[in-house]
Amino acid sequence: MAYFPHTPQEIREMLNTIGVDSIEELFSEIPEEIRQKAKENFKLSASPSEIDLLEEIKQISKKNIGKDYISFLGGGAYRHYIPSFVKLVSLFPTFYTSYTPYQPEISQGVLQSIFEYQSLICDLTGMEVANASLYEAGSGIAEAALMSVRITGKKEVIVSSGLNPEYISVLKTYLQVQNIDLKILPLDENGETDITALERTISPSTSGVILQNPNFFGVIETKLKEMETLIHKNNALFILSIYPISLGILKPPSEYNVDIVVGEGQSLGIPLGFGGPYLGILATKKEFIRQIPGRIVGETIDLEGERGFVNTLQTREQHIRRAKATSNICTNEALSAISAAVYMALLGKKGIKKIAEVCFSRAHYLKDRLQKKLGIDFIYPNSYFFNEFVIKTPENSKVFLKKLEERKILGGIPLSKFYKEREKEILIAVTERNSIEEIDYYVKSLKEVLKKD
Amino acid sequence: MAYFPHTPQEIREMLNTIGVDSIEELFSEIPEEIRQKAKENFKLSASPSEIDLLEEIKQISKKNIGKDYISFLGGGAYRHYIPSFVKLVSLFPTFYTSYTPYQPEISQGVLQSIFEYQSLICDLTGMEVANASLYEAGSGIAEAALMSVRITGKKEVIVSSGLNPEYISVLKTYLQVQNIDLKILPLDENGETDITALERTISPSTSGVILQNPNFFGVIETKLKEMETLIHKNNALFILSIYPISLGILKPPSEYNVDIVVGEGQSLGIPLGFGGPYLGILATKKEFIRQIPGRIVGETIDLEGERGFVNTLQTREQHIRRAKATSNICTNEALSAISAAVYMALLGKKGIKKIAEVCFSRAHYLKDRLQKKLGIDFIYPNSYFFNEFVIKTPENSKVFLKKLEERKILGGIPLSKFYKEREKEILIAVTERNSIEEIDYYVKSLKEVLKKD
Amino acid sequence: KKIPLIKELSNDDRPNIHLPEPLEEFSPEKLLPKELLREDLPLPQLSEIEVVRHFTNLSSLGYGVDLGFYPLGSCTMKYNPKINEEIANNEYFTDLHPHTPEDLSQGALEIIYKLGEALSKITGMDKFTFQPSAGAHGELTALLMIKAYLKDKGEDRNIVLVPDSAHGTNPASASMAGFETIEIPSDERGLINPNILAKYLNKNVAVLMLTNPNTLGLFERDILKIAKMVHEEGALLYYDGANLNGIMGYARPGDMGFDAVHINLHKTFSTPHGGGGPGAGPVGVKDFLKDYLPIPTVEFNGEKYYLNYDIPKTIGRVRTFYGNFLVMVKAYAYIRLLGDEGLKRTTEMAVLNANYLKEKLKEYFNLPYPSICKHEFVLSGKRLKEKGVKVFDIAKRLLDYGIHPPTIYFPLIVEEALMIEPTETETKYTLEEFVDIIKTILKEIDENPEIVKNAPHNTPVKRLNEAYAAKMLKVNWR
Amino acid sequence: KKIPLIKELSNDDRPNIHLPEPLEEFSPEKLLPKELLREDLPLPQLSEIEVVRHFTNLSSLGYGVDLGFYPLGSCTMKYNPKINEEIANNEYFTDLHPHTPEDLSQGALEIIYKLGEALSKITGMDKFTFQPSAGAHGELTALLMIKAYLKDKGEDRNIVLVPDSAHGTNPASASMAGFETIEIPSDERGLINPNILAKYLNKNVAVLMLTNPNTLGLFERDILKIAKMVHEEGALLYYDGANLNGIMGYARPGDMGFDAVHINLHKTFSTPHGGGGPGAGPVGVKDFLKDYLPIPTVEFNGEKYYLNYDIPKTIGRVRTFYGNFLVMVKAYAYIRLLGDEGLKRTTEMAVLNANYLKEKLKEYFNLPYPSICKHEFVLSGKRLKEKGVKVFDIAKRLLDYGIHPPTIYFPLIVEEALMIEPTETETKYTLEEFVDIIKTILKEIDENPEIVKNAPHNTPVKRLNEAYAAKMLKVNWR
Repeated sequence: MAYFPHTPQEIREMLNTIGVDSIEELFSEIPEEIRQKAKENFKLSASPSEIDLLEEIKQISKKNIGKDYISFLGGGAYRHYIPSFVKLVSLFPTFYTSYTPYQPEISQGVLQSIFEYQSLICDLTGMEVANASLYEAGSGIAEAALMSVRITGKKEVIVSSGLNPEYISVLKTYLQVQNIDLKILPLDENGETDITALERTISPSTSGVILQNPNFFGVIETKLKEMETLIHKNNALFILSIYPISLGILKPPSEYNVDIVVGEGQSLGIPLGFGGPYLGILATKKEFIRQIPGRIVGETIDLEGERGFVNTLQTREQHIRRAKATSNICTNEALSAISAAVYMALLGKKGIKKIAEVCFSRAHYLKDRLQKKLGIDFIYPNSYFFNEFVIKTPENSKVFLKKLEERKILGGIPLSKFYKEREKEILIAVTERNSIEEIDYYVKSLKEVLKKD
Repeated sequence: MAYFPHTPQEIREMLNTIGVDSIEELFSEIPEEIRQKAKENFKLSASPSEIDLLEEIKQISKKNIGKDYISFLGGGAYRHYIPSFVKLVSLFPTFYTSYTPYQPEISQGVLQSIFEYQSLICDLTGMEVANASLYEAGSGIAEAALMSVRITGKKEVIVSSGLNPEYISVLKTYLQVQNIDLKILPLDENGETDITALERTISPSTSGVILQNPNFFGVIETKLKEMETLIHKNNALFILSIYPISLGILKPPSEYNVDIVVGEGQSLGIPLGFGGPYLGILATKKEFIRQIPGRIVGETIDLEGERGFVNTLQTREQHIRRAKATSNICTNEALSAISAAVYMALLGKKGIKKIAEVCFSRAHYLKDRLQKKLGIDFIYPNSYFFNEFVIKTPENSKVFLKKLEERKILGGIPLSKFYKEREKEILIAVTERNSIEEIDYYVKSLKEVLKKD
Repeated sequence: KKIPLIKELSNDDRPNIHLPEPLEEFSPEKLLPKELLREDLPLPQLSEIEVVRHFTNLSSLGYGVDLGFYPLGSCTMKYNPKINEEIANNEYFTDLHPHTPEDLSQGALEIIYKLGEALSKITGMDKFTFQPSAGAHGELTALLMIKAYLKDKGEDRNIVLVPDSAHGTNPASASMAGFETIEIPSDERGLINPNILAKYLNKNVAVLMLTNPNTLGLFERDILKIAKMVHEEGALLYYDGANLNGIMGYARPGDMGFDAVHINLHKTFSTPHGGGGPGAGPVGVKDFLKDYLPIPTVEFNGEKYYLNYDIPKTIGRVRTFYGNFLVMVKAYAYIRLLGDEGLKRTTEMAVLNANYLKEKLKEYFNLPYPSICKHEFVLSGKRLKEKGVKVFDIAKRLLDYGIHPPTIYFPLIVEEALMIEPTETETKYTLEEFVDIIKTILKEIDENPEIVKNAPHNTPVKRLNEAYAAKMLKVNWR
Repeated sequence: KKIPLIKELSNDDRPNIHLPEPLEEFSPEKLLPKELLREDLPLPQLSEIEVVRHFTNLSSLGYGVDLGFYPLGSCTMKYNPKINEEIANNEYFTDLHPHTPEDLSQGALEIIYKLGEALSKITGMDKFTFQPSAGAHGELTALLMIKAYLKDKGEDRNIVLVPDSAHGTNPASASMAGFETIEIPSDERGLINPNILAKYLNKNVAVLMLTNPNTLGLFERDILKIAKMVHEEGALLYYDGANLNGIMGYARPGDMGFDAVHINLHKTFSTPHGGGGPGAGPVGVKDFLKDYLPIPTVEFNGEKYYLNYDIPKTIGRVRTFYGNFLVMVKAYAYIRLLGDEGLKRTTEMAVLNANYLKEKLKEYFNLPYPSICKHEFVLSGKRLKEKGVKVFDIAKRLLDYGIHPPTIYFPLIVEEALMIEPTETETKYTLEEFVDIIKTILKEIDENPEIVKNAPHNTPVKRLNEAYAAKMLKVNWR
């Protein structure tokens, strides 16, 4: 087979050198009982030719017919435009076929790219340091929460119910086993985190407070400054989950004196890919650098004084510090981080701002049409939003969405998926990949669906 | 716009350095009348965003619905499997974004790859030298014919009507202006080149005789040896057009003492691409090397005696020899040649043989089914063939094929496209990309179509 | 040729790629209060050609499996078949939103489901989750499940046992799962010895985490006895799947008595490692742990595939969505292409290559554990210390010869360790070339040790000062 | 690191990629006589990993626009937008058989048709054929049409006039089309002088082939007069489109009086050159030549696109099928993306860059033609000869600085010519860096000429012996 280069003769020669008679003999120390069971049960269907395999999996892929629908799905993963070069870079052999850069002298391509990724994330968020990536936002937020616990020495985390419900679920999983209290704040009538609830809940025992902006319901939090004051008054850390593209126009976390920024980096040039691989962003203040989980690339010099890059502060990491490491993370999402760096470099300050403006303006155009043409009810009509908002449906949202699916539209995410009580609400996202024609078609289709009822 | 990096300030500085006031001034020597006409008439539709452009052209591409049909089209372009790495190589930046290797010291990648391409073509055909590519087979055959004229000093070319009719058309175009006689041989009842006709036609004035094997009707020529004797007896050159994949099993041209091998290299890992870019193969005997058109890469040594590769015998070429060059060819199909080299290296001797066997055996399986199950008439029932054959249709072949198209089958090429008299014949090709299921479906569909009539 | 930082090339007035224009009427300036908007976005601005050249040139400073030998122990840096990239790079996978309704994403669900079935066959486990994004994430996930399971049984065991040769992720994951770690010393064979283990087993032990073959490349031959002892004590046995490449077709973790396993798809199943990720660390468990799997799992009801959120005892989620799906596609393609015979052959050739290389190299180093190895082996370079040379220096000198060095200084129990994993995809010629280079370097050490101690010399940068980096902490270009 | 030949790695017993199996029952051995079958197929046999590493390593020995500056005069080595690759790399284009019925390949026909429309607007010509596969092929095609046209008119003109600065393809194509070539000397301005031209024009002249701007980068400012003279003599005017990048939006060949043009899509329209091809050389003609176009042309009847084979006076075919279609897709995408404004800007920036670089470099060389240039300019290095250094040496030394040299020794009318075309996609910084490197090299010539004369030193191989290659004629690995 293709991936085993040896000829029969070479195999014989090698066995001779080793001093055994057969390949089987190389496995003789494995107890017979184990080998026998493997022999009997290790069965997979016969291997097809490359041609048949390509065809077989292509046929399976075509069952993902939703890919061809006009989509208004968001909720933590967004359909953004990915420039061609971003895709090409992820096929550069030295990037995708290399391991973690344990040998920096032959890994400067990966290392400098990640250093630039870290720097670009700092530029975008206003923070001082970023790590070389976490898996994705959900586990990233859990890491940030644990980091706040390590830094403050306290064991109570407060989270807004504006946080993506999947992230909250991950947070619960991670914190529970550490006996860290998790308190959840309600939203106010505008869909913003209820600041009076925060005031009631927070105390000097609080290690960190986690907010999301724009929050899961698309709402832009307007009292971040006030909440920051509350948080820091209690010597807790302010953790904010962000949507990187929104920072093309929204005030950066640093201006709210956020301590740890986390976020899903998928919007920065990473394909939707049915949920992964994505990219966990984590950025913070320099004072917390020794509590950062995962890899960090730093600048240094070589023997001749030339600039170079290495993994640094490795004593925080599992392969050195083992049980006392800041995290167990080892394999991260380096290639996604490189993609994000290429994306940010290609779009640049003008491009990311423009993408953000296009998302914003088309989402508001849609909302305007829904409001003025169809009289749709909005759940948070008076809130500010970036590119996502919640509407009320006249019937069960899943039934309603099915009707749109008949028109080849993925009309939004039914919030009942996460909140039983929100069974007539859908979350609608608009990006620059939704053309005006698509948006108009959506409005037209919604109108038809509403009329029918 | 994206591809002009200058800032407005840089442009001002540059204009200052040049000593002009405006960009317009750089064009002042162009007569006003010309500039005015350009201003009025140089109009193209406004440029879309990258996102819209991708979508726009994707929509256009989808109109090529034939791509999704089960295809039995051949006739000079074949649907062969292309291993993924072949495609990746054509995106290696130093391969696809470089010019012709005029500076060999920084072009060893391209040069060695092409040297290997030449060598692999020699291995496949049995010939001694190959050039670094021509555009495609049609013009390649014309170049071979001209080469035979240069070598023999005679001006009469004989071609079998078994040659692809498009190649014959190109040949006519090229030879006519050189006042070279072109004589065409008929086929015998088995679809082979009529050897008695050759005997009658050939004379000491003949410069070259062009045959194709398997010929356009899929027929394997069985009297190549006899024809070779005739050709060489008349001091003419024997030119043979080949289908590279068929050489996985068929006797190589060298064994028939062919003088110039030409052929369409598309089957060696080049996509169908609606007809191009393809790859013109030309291989010959070493004694004719100085009459070869186009580029040749040769081995040499550098100042330190290390092996390296350069374009050689450049004095044959247009940039040196101008009007007296062996051809006007300059830009060729280097990247296609590299793809072909990667393809041949990846498949290797076992793989190319196997692909040839699969094509052969599935084509014969189809013929067997058509014969035994449907009683189809074959035009050349007693001939040998590789993977292509001609059947008789009960009605006008285009009408007949339409019925198959309704079943999402491209059933073959209607020969009336090239030969008015063959209005009830279609040429059917089978490759390794036609699965047995596809072939069975074809038989079933043909059966239905036949029944209906 | 030095490559500048993007920032150093930036100019705010550089042009931008062709993007759509926002709708004036609905601009953020008009619709949002000024205090929500940022004033400046201090990102660099470059033209497309500059960005393309920057990253293209950067890529030329690197190394990868596609360029040469990469015997990095414990990392299974085998060749990544290109067909997998083509298969995964399909818009019906890459452009599929994770919230697409189940009916409209049946293909993706089918791949996940079928990959689970295949991994179950390969490992002898009963059910898999694909949420974990990497091996360490899988470890954590499994430990959380075990913890929940024990808690359900009313047990409050807080100890995780690991061998002293274990991967660093094992204790780190144990900590994250709220356990304490205790290390068990390996015996003189380099193995877990049931007699030693016995001293560590007690009612506080929740789980024993093992890699088998272990990080010395040795098969834990007492595994059945170990499993029995662990289970009799009421603890569970966990399989760190990093070394699965050494036993496929010959031993299945499930048959050895393991209760939970994780698998590194980016190691055994040949999805490329991407300079540090993404990988994927699916976790497989025996039936009795199924009820603790993270939500959602992918199920098949005979007609369609669906996401099952109804797992009452679930530990919850360990990440958003369903895992690193595109990595799964590649692993699935790889497994389909090889089939059981191919996977077994994978292991055979990996073990053959490791033993051959061990045989060829053993005379030049100390070989602390001389028995037949599986897919990797560990040498000690301690005898070189007297010449003032460390394995670190040898590693750096290997770079000059265009080869990626083995893992060094791991496992921790071997002094001056060189951990070598050639993988099954390497030719005999490559192995022998490696041996020759090692011999050359050893000769250099005798004749001209400075050339080794100051290596590398032919790399884009010379030996880098890691301590200086940690001191400067310049981790961003500002 | 030396890279062996594939052949040197080969072993007949190496495994093969996973291919389908032939049907035993229908094997060639059973169904063909033995004398038709080959006994041995002497191709190499390698494993996949070896092939991948071989070509990946080979690719690291090269250079390209994506790596750096490539001021190769007359070649227009501009940046190739990556979006074009993505657009062309679409299965509905790549996997479309050229014999697909018209109804089922409307998308491909539409692209060809619309590209023709766009090129007509850009050049001021009336109709295009896309069969020619490269510029030289386009020249030949056009000359064949002109020949047929003249023959129809009963004229047997056999002379093609070209300037002495013309591309070598011009006379070579003329020969292939059965013409004789006569060279017209350029005047002291580097231009075709109507007074000189007059001496060459007569009833035997079929066509004057011009590049405008010419290969010196100068616009033929007397072009209207030239056109008038040529046409009055009954001859035709042909436009070699290699330099179209210097005039878009400012001058159209059709408006200048040209009767036929070819365009190098791989130059002006930014399709990558692929290390020597594929390119595409579509030919556009004025109405009176339309009837001679090769068959088939692509037409639109208001409802659908179709292939027109019904051109009674056609010269026939110049190649199989319809041309280098995938190259056309990229050119079409490029033109759509830039629009008229972008293409005009292309020319403006190309001309700005050329003049800027000329201004910066002129003091270091002879500048035989000092007027404002278009997209390129030519310097002479003749004053360096007294130092024993040729422009050849400078070119080789530029390689050491990681830059592709300009075209040298062309055009032939300039002694020790350096023909420099920076293109519009280069930054000011890159141009200035180039000037600095040139200055450094000139300083080296004064201080240490040997380093220049023996250059290059930092390349994968040292200066290669071209004469030796021509003598050995080892053109195959046997």
